[in-house]
Amino acid sequence: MSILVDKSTRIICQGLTGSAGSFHTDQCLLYGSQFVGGVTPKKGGTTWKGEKSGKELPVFNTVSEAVKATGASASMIFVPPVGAADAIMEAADAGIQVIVAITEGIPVLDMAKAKRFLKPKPRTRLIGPNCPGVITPGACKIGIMPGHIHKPCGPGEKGVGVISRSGTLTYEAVFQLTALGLPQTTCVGIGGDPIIGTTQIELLEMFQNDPQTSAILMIGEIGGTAEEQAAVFVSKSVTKPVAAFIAGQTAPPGRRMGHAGAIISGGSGSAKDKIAALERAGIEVAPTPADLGSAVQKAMARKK
Amino acid sequence: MSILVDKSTRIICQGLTGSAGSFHTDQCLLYGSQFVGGVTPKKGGTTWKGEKSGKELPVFNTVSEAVKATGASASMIFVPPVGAADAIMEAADAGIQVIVAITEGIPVLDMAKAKRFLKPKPRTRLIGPNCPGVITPGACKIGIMPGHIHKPCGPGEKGVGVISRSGTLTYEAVFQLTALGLPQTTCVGIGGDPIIGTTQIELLEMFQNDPQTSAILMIGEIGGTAEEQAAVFVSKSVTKPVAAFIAGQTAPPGRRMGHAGAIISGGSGSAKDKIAALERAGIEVAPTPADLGSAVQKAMARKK
Amino acid sequence: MKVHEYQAKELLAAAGANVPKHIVVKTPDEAAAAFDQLSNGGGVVVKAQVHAGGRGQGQLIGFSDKLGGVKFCTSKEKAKAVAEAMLTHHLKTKQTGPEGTKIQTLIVQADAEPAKEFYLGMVLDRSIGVPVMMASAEGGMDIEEVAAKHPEKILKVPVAPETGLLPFQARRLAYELGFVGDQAAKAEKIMLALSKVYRDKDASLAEINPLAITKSGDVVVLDAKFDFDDNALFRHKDIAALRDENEENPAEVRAGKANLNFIQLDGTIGCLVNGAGLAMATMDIINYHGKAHGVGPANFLDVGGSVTAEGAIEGFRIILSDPKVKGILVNVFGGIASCATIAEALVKAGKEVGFKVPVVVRLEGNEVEKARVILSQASADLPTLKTANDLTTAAKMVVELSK
Amino acid sequence: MKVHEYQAKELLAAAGANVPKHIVVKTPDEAAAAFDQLSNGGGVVVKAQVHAGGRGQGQLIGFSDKLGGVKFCTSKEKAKAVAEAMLTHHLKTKQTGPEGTKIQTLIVQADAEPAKEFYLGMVLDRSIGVPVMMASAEGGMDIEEVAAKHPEKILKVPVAPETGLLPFQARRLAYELGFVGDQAAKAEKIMLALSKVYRDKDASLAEINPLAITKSGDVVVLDAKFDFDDNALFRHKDIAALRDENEENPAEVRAGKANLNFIQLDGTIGCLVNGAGLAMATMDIINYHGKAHGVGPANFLDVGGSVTAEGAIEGFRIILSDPKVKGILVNVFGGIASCATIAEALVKAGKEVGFKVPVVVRLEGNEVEKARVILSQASADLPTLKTANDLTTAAKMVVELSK
Repeated sequence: MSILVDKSTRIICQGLTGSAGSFHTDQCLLYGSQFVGGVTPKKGGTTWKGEKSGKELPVFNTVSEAVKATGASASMIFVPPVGAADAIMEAADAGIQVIVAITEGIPVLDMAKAKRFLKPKPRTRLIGPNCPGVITPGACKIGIMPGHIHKPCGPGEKGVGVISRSGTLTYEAVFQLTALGLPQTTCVGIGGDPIIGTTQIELLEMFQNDPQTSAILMIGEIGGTAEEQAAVFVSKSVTKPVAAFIAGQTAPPGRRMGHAGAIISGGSGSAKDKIAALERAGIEVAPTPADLGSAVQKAMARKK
Repeated sequence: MSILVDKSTRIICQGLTGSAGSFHTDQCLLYGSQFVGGVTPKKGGTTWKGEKSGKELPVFNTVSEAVKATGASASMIFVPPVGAADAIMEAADAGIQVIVAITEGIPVLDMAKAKRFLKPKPRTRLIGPNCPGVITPGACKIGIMPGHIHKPCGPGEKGVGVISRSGTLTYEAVFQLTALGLPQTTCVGIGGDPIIGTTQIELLEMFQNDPQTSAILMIGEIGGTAEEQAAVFVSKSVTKPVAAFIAGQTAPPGRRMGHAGAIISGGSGSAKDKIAALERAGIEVAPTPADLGSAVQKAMARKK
Repeated sequence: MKVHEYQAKELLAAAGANVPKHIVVKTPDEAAAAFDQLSNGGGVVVKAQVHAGGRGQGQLIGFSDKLGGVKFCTSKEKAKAVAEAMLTHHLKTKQTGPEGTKIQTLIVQADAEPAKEFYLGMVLDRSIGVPVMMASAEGGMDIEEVAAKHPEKILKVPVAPETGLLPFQARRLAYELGFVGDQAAKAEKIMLALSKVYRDKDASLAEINPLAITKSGDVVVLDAKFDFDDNALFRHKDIAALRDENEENPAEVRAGKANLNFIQLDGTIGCLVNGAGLAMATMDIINYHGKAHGVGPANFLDVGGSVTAEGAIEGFRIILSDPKVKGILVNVFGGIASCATIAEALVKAGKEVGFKVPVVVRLEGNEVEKARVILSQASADLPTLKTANDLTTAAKMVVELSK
Repeated sequence: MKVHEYQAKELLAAAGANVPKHIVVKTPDEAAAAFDQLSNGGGVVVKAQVHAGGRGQGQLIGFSDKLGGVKFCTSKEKAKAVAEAMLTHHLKTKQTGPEGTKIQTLIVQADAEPAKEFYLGMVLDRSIGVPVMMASAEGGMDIEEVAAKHPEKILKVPVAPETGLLPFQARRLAYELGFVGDQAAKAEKIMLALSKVYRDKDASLAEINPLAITKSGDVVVLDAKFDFDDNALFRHKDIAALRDENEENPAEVRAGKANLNFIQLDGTIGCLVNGAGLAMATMDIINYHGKAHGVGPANFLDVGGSVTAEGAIEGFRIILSDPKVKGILVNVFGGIASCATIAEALVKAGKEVGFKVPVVVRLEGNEVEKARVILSQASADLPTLKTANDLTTAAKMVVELSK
């Protein structure tokens, strides 16, 4: 088992023919993901070929056409910022159920509108934007993470679920888990933007309900109060071992945006507050980014 | 029993100090409705006095203040068109549950937005706009209809529920019912605008579920397909006798708005189509506006 | 409120749509000068600017040749002659009635001969409470027939009133219509412009028909029609300024100024009623009892829920200015307003205007007894005034008196 | 991207807000002339236009009298003298650091002495995913203290991004703040203007503090601050043109031009990392191992997920331009990008820029073995370059080498 995506997930790439979309779709195909098509307006009817995988995919003008022709249920979005929120809404409108938005730099108000567009569509789940994507090791990779650092669960083996706001820091975490022999069920980069589709709490719930996941690693950052809310959720609803890390303990508090940023969060959102909240919830907090894997081991040992 | 409003309904008037708001609130008070306050920005803190009723009501600047101070759950809106949709949203936001919008001439796109604003608030019900209002004879009048033409149900007596898109034509209908000795449970003017809050079907369902209502009179007009949809609902879900009238049988079809008006409705919406749909659903259709009361009698006789 | 083709196109162009160049002209000489500017070695199209549709298939009344309101001209002389003809003859189309309509303004438009025609429209869908954009690859004159016979060929997309048509919705429509490549992008831009004008200016109807791919491969708005929400004109002074009263029925313009809702019809019985629903129902009952005698309503007139003496007087004047009218039915249900007040207004109106045809009055509601006394007292002064106690009697009486 | 007070006020005025008259001046003579235009028999306020807050409580460095960045002047001579002082001395406030900031622009503002001060702000509320308008009757300098100690005194209203603040929301806020009568209507107009600029121009922060009732009873924007979403500047050329690079850290401006995300800090260890989260975490681990020795990070630098040779070279140049830097930690996790490519870029950078301080490199991920070979081969040319196999070792090593 795993969450969100698995071997049977049929995927398209929006922005397939752009350089990043093309490169990463090729990489995902090499990893074994089941990409079935791509979308680039004006290029519908052409065929895309992966440089390294050699695989060919049909290109469509719209997601709607692509879904009809391929039966895709997931999409990886590499559309540039100016059109990315529109691409997310297009995917949702066409019935895509897992939308993974890699694009960085989407205007915040565009995302505010896109997120409200998704609200009446509870069966659609957005991951990101500004995220590395989602991977179920050995089964399905939708994103830009290096696949080879991940360790799939063997038959009947349990694994760690990873939730992260950061990109390369997630790779660091997965690398450490793999080095310690801990396989991963699914790793989800939820994105570092102020507005993201799927939050920590939703993923904690999915991992809690996934029988294959035996522990959860959650990597947070300063800003917002998502980690504080997640900590409350963990103490109430998660019985599995949880480890965490908060990046930005030394980030300068002076880089704030006037009064309003501080007022809206009621002065919370600092690394110190977040770590205190996590520890209150019984979560094992890694002291440095070199201790991400060992924190998971400690959390598992504590729950035994 | 009755629907929507009764003796215990606590009502405010938005636009109380304007000439129409003031006159009709006074009339409603004379009828016995329980008005408890009014709203006019800038006039908060003053006291309004009804010219004929002599009753005094506190005036507030916002609906929110009025609700807090008076516990009102219904509002009658006489705000001029430019601010009427905003007033409807304000009422809904402040927790008002029955909003009766009398105002005529609200821009259609304002109403489209207001209706979407109400959508996530299922406990809020809008009647109108551009309607005479709602009356439960002998108990509560919120609107501009002449109260004296209505006949309340006696103790244990059943009555007719009236649903109408028209104003004075409703009075005609009620007048005929009363002349024939048929009391009314509740009469609802749903409004003649392209976008209205509560539709025929919702009210048919309420009357069907109201034990005191023994028959329903529905007065429609040409335009839209609401009557056709209501007819389908009646044939499926209404067991009580239903009579109807469609105004506009001789209205010129040439007064259409280009092609698009015809295309959107697929050519339907004519009086002929509506009457045919109503008759197919077993509804007694009055041939002329002089036969509204007798049509109800016929419908009741048929169901016996 | 309707506007002319050229006004609609200028609004669309300002919102980013690709529109063929045109020059608005009022004289044959201006048309000739415009030919020089726009013909570009080829021809121009001269188009009559009237609100009525069906211009291309119409005919200039009394003009010797077959000529409607749209004509392609390959020479300056021809453009001038066509302009001359249009500006001096009424144009009859299937929407004008037999008397036709006067043409006061033309446009001279750069040639943009269509290779393929599409339909685009935007209107409120009452059943869902939001506007929809409609599009069809079968554009042109026969779009209503397409809608009736092949509704599957009309694509419909609901549009959120807060945001307007979204880019992906326009893209999807463009490809579903069969546009490809850069032409799809151009069509999208036109769709977004249509939605923008509809939303920013409170249109109640917006149509581009045809949206055309030209023989040279461009995508253009070849004809456009807008109708604006009268209730929203208060916040669009620019749109209100586009009103052309020449295109409206003079009686209806006059009624509008008195806040009366009036529509001219073909019958012989004038109606004066309070409330739109009751006014339509009154027309219906006249027709019900009159049709066997060839008698029907001469107008729709809603004087509003609370009739005033001034409104009633102006209403009578407008009704009586129609020489077809042989009788009048007054049907007023006194709600909050007293029937006595209305009776007094009626008597005053009769004295001021003079009732030369039979006027049957049916009043009901508040203080109706008092009203009947007032009317009976005035009967000597107003010999053609009759009263009836119920609607059926009133309708039969006015039919009988005027057949 | 931040803008000056006068720019923020001009945006608000264009959106319908009531703003005191001001004139932008760059010289003492211009200030004197502005006094004549705006003093109206009373005085004017001279205000330094710098992005840093706390101007009123600040002090001009080296100036003899107590004078900050805001001064009420009752004579032309005084206005000129104050302008002269401000334009020739750096201003230190609690937001500038001890070196202060240069003042290049002033406004001379008509007097609008406040009788009561309110706070208005608009910012994204991440927890609900939409902007909120915040308002308090306790405006002025101490608003953050109010927020911390009396959060109930800050009113918050969620704002739909599609429509902006709705009129009834503004009305309700105004009355809840205690405005009455016409002053409430004026406050509403300012709130709607604030929301309009926020939404139309993609602000990330918008503040009016104070919103003031003046002694003469007017309601005005007395000071305003805007920060705009850098990611949306591509569609707001007008806003992008308001950028004042003089107000920004030169190293950060330079980094921005190379698409590097750089923030200057106080420590002595430069960091070059790929990815923002890993960059923050790298700062954290330096601090973790260094703080006992008084050693901390000198900067935040994210060179992006896929490092290029050019980006790395410019990154080193920027880090080394800070004389405080005594050592550098390079921490790169090769994801899709090969570590070998990164190693080559590092060597090239070292040769071009010259590594005069210890540079500890920790690479991990794709093709890391090949990368290690490249680095060891270059060790002769780059004597200060050290490698470490894990993050803890790397952090300890760079702290040790530079303490």
